[in-house]
Amino acid sequence: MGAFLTLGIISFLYKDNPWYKFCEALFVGISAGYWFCTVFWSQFVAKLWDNIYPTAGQPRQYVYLVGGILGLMMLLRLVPKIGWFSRWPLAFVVGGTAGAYLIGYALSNGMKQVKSTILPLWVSGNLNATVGNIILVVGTFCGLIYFFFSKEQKGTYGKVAKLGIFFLMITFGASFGYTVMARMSLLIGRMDFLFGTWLGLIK
Amino acid sequence: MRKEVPLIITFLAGAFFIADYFIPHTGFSDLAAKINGWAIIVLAASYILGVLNILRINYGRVAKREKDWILKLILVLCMFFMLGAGIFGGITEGTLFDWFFVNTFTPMQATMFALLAFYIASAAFRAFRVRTVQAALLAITAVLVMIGRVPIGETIWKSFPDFTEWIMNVPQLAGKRAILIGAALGAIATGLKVITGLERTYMGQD
Amino acid sequence: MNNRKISLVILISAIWLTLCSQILLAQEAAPPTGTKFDYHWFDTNRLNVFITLAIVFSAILWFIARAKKGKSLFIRRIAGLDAIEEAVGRATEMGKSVLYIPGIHDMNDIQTVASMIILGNVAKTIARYDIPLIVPIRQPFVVPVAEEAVRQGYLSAGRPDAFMKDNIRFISDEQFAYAAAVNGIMLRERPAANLLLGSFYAESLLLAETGASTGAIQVAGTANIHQLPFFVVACDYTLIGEELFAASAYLSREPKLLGSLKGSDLAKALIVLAIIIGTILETIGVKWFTKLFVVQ
Amino acid sequence: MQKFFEFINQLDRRIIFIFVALAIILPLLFPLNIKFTVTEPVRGFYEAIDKVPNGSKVLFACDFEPGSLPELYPMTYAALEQMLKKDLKIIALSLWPAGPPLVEKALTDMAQNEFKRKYGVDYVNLGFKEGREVVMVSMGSSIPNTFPQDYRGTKVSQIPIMQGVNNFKDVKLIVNISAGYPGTKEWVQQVQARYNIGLVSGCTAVSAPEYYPYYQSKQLLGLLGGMKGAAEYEILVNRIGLGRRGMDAQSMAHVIIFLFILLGNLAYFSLKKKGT
Repeated sequence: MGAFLTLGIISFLYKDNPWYKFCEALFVGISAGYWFCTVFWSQFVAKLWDNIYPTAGQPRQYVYLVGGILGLMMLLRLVPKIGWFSRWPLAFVVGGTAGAYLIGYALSNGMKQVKSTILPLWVSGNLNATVGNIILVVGTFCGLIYFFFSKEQKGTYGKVAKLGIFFLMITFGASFGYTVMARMSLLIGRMDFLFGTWLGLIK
Repeated sequence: MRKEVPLIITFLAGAFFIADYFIPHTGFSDLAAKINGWAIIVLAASYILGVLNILRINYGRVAKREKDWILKLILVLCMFFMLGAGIFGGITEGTLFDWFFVNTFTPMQATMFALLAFYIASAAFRAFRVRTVQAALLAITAVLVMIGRVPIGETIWKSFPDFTEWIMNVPQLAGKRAILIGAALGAIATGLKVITGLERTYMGQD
Repeated sequence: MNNRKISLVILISAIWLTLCSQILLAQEAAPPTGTKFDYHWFDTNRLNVFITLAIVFSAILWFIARAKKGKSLFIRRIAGLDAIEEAVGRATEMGKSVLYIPGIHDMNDIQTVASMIILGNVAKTIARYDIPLIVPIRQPFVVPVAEEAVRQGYLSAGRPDAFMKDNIRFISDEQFAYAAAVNGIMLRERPAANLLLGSFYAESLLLAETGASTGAIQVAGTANIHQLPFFVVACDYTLIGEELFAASAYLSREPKLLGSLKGSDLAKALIVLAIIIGTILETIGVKWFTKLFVVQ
Repeated sequence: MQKFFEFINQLDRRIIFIFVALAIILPLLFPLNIKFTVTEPVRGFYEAIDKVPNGSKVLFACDFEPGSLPELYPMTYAALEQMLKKDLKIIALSLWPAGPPLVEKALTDMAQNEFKRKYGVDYVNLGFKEGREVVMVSMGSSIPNTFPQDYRGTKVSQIPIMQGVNNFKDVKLIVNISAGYPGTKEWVQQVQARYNIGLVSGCTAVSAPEYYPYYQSKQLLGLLGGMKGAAEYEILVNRIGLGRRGMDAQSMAHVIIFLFILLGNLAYFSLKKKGT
């Protein structure tokens, strides 16, 4: 069965075909059902039911009913006339997200990166580190210049922005090359399954 | 009620989670955890909408006998089968639900993931033409890092792996930092616009 | 603000505050035994983050206020964003559909929020022509948001009748099942333009390569740095990080939104300045400035 | 030549797919054994196990699940080979729920079938225990209380190898194979730092940079990162496993991609010169 489905998906490389279409339908259907059940038990039941009807000895936490009511409002979408109620839970999730992510980005993407970019441009007795630091600071500087939206990229300023793009291209090239290895490992694992475990051709 | 309430909720929820970061008060953190729980419940409730959406879209196609309607029928039947198995039989190890997961889901998932190896090759072939300086930089760094990471790179030049490490740690990192810092500002601005209600295209206004 | 609005604000704030204070009071009365209960209302270790955010916020809000007053603001052209309009235009000429993939994360990722905002703008453009806008979605919660965004777009273009609910499709929560199904849509419904904007992971290349093989014009954008290389390689235009977030302001051309772009530019200038000053101080051996950016 | 370049320029991507598949399958079937040097962390891993006196007991913590098998199984097998050659007594366990059956398979393949060792006397699989770091700490006070039964349901008090094993003091080394959390980081923080016991780790390529500082501070005596680490280790153990075979396939696949990029560019430039 594993091999049948594996080959069905691989056949997509040749072209779209009924075998792949069948596998796709199976995959989508099964996974949709799978995730619904998983979420039902591990999130809905665990967060709502278990807090309101907890195991003996634990206090009931009715605060979670608010979540339940918001969830119910979501379902009101199905009734056209009062469907607009569902915007309340939408607003709640989107607003909360905006707040939490804003902080997350400010910290890990913003301040931590700025801090690690502030480097001494001269490390005595270590040419390697000196050159490395200079390239890092200049590269980050030029890259940031590229992201300015308020100014046309012309003249000297344009040249700096251009250098910024060059750094971005190096970044993309390097991460592309770096990922090739991990992706190939996965394919090697799959091929080892087909030719070793299944066909027994690899000793 | 239709317009204002959602905006107020957005503002309050957003401001609350920003404040959460700065307030170490244990009572407040507990409250934040509970409010997070609400969000999880709301997200879980939306799965019901998701299943109904799948049904609505596929029902139409099956009923009208559109192209590939049999496949859509298989899709819906598979979904119902898993729903039944999972809700009535439970989802723990050893159940029918778990067996189907391990035997159909896992190999297909692994294979889809492995297809990437082929696509990465064809994408590289098509895109890495040295048309401009930018394209050249992209292609050359990709090739250097790619070769430097495997044993054959070491056979070609002894310090190849070290050089690859250097590329990753210096010029690669520089570009990456610029993107990260820029994205941080973009995310902060978007978040702020959403919280203050300046940006509300995503929410109907009628 | 009229009286009704004001009373609403007061009402909701009251509910909110009562709720908060009730729970807090209950806990203060009886802190759980054996755990340390922190009574501080501000974490002073995080003062630097607070000040930084305050500066960035005021920069953005100040420019927005300026924009509202009608000061004209210059924003340079962003090729990737012009390309979105171009892609939609081409699909219209060919009379084919546009596929909009909003990433695979839930609404609790701000990239998805940004993507929904762009979707609204794209819908507005598309509504003027009679071509379908297909939106396959991986997370069920995104479905209603996408519906609202697209409906709103069609409404502002004066074509609410053209809105097709069935084109906003929930697929499956499973990452690769989603990718398999979207690949199927690309090959069977042959959209002329694929817009991949949002938070993407390993499936990015599966989607972009299949899209490229169908000959569709592709514009992609994400802030997930690991996936950007694949978009750069396989798509016609790529929005890099911040450009994705800038999209809504750029596409809508609304002055107050453009103001926020200016604001974040000012913040960026301050960051660049901080890096320059910091580097100079660090080089001559002064360390305190760097410590301002340490996050606890 | 012109025709060839035109062909390359409009190459069907399915031809590339075939070449990539061949570049992976052929080296798997017919290994080339391309040479490469063994790096310091890998040598450290080997030497740490080598220094343990023959016949002593070691803890084999296998914290992984099916998803990371291509990377982690080769090093699991190679580590078993080295330990069994030295006649070390292996106490295996897992803090990941999906781990025990995978550990059981590796133990059966190596200890039982290849080295003909006896279950319960020379090796044991204690199975999985929920609780992550808590389990680690609790093992510090008593291993038999934390794992009262083995994976097959036998009481630990009736298993010969477990006699005299009470806590971390009674094992000579911890060998951890780690796919993430809980894993090497937690073993270092909860166990190595508190009980000062030798620890080596094999992990996925993604997490190797995160654990490298522990190797530098000697909290880890050795570190294997991903398939490459496994391949280097296999050289030391003198074993040809998926690590080394995989490395050949890896090299070949990378070279094939490189050749295609090169051909693509040659075609592009020669056609551009001719102005077509």
